[in-house]
Amino acid sequence: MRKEIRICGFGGQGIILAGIILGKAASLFDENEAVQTQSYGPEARGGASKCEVVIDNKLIEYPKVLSPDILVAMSNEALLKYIGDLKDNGTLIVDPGTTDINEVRDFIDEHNIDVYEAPATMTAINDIGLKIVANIVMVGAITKITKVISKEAAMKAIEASVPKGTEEKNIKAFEAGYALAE
Amino acid sequence: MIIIDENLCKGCHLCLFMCYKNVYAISPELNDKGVQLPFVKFEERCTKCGTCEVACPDQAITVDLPENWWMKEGNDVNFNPNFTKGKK
Amino acid sequence: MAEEKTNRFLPYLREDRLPHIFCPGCGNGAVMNAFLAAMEKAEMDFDNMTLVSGIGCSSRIPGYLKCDSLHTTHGRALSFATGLKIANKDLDVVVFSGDGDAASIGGNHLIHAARRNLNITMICINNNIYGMTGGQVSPTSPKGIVATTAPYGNYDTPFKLAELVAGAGASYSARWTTVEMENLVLSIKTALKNPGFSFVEVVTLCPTYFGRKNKLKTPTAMAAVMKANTVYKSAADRMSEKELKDKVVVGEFANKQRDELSEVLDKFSIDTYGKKTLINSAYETDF
Amino acid sequence: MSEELFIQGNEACAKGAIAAGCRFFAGYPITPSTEIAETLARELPKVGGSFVQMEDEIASMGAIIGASWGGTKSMTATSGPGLSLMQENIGYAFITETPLVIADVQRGSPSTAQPTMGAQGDMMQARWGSHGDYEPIALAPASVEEFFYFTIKAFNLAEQYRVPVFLMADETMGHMREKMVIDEDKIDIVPRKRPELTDDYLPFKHVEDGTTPMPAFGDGFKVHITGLTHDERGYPDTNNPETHSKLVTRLCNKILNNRNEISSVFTQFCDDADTVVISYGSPIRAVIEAVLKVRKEGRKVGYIKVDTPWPFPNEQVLELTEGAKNVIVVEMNLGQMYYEVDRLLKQQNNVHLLGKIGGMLPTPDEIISKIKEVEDK
Repeated sequence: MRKEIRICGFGGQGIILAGIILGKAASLFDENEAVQTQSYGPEARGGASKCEVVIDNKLIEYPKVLSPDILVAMSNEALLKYIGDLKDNGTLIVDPGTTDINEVRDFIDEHNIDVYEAPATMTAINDIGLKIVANIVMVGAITKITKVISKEAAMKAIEASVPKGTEEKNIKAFEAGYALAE
Repeated sequence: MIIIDENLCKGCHLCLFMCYKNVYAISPELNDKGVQLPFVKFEERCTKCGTCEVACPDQAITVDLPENWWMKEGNDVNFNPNFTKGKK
Repeated sequence: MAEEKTNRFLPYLREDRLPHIFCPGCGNGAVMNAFLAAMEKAEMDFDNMTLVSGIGCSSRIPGYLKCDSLHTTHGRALSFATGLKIANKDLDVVVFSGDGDAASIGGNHLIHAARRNLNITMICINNNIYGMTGGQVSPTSPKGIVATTAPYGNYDTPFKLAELVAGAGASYSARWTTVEMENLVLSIKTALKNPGFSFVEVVTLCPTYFGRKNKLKTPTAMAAVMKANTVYKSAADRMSEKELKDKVVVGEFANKQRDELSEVLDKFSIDTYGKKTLINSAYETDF
Repeated sequence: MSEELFIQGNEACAKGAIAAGCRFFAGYPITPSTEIAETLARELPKVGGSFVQMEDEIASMGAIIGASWGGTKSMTATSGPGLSLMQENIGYAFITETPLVIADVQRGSPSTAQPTMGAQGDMMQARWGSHGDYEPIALAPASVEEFFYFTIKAFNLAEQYRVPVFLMADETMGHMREKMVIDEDKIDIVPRKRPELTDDYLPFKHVEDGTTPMPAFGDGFKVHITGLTHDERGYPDTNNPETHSKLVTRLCNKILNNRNEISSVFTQFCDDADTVVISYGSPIRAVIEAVLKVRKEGRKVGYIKVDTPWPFPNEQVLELTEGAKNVIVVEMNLGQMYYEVDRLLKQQNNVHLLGKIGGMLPTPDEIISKIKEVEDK
């Protein structure tokens, strides 16, 4: 069932943490294997950030993502850059607040992509009052839409990954994201 | 009593220079290593300050006295009386 | 006399290696004596001493002293000493170094060791020239002197090491010469007892390379010139730059204690681990 | 007792170091190895160890040699540019037989090149980087769990043979996160042997297996350690040809005579293979994926995963490739271990190189097309 997931956006959005949560949930709390890799530029904030997770029910040899089954884009630049790698019939999740889906409409139609819009940034600001939890909101949406990880595993992984004392806020963000994709 | 180890001495003659009382003199003869050894010419002048012992780069000089300035406990300023500190 | 008297420094030396390789009149042997005398005066345990040195004539000193010693790569002695002292904070670590070793290739390690303020005593034997490689110009060579790589006279301005190290944050820094042993011994004693990075620069003679090239043919002639050029810091403070030309300013340039690194590390360890950092843990399996 | 974690390779290395008994780290920040230093800076004070950030890599290397003689297992972590700076002191560690571990998380090279991309360009630098003759040990982990256990193994080998040991990882390995299981029963620590304080103790004695127990400074042995050619007592003896050849030959032989004990490989499908793919470190994961795929197509292809690039597992590789027509070396450089394999095997196999630079892992498809190109030629 090898599933390749690529999450991309700006540096500083918590893209890498979102990937770590997916990997942790799959490998430690679901009965699966996961490998998470990343690439980043020299700038700590504002540059392009990309995080990749491979989830499989058997041992993973090749750790990198070649053509993702699931692409999660949290910036327009990243969407345009990586949309071309997405598999036919793949899943695309975008944050409509930071991306413009119309620019890639042709590709979506041509390759029969499933598109979901999860306004993670706006939800984070309006529902939680914290822009920085947008990544956790997105994890909620990914969990609900793709089912690559279970909801219970995702929540355990979030509790194990976020700074102490912020668990409650983050779980709330996750629930908000999970609800977005109803 | 001052002992000079002939095997260790390399003949730099700094002992002559360092001695405040001009105790040493240079031997006119060469030893078998080709070194003109210093010798103690005026032992009666020696104040047993021990400076030559420390200054000898080759550990060749032994000043046979326990009351050298460096041996006195807890008394850092027990210098050679000829040594003046901090004055030009 | 019943018993035969031997030189008081010989019991500390590896006698099977004597006489040492230093040239006649070289200050290294005298500094070695001064260090031993200072160590006696400071009532330090010689068995607990570990010596570290780099490359150069002066760096051969630890090889002649009968204690644990590390003769390392050129310029890097302070970094080895840093690791040694932090690994075993009970050791008394002393670094012997030359001017080229400490100020040229090891200049960065020198200022960082001073900044870090780890309890190490460094004795830098400054003969103003590279002796071991045959008389090349060094970063402390006075302007105008002749060396094999400065055949028309040195055109660079020399480092003032004791001032440099004091500026970099050492808790003790001093400069003395080998023509007045008393102050040197007392200064090394202060340095050994000072808890923090202590630096003693000893301006010394290199009759073989420095003297010969600069018309000072004998050790005593060099010593006489050095003695005549020595100025105490208190006097130098009142002198003009012109008057200070070619003079060696001696005295203490820093003597002010501050936080010492190994104690800071031990404190971290006590706070998080419950006791001081482990010593000799390589021999254990139980962690 | 076992523990499951989802962590980065670099963090696993740091955890391995602590499990192995490393209690001193000196380093200088450099991408992509920095997480090793960061983790140890956080963890070492909790276990009675010390961390110090030095002014550069030269000083870091010096500090860990000093700490090792101070009686503490010590390590540093760096990447290519830092390893270049360390080389002089690495040579010093070899001639003075100082046990220590150097983790090299390799990045695009030469020079500053690609700080955030993976490569395996330092393999020959680990072997020949310092001047003169010496025999290093280098381990190449290929998973996060292996990075943990290889770090422990590196410390054990360092203590056993009194030699610096390299951990040759790469950026992919260092930053990749996956599940690892720490099984305490699988952790075996080799402590340093303490010599007996006798009158005839010689710190550099010429002994049968090549290593003499090593004292710590302050133990009362009063050893003189020098980078000059030294006799058995440790005293410099620089002009005697015999002392030098005896010393350096022993330094090399203590590794070479134990080559089979030190080196190890992992292999599959080599018994019947027409083509054997040899790789090490993270590219081996693409190789395994590729080999599994082409075997499904009916091609007889096997692989050898070299765990110890240095000393190269000569005998195992010769034996495993005996029946094969072709050998392909896959690595992330333009041919480094390839030359080692070619030197070893050119009499019995055709040796080919799949060298990929640029920072990305070779993909299984690239390896498959190389296998097909070689076999169908």
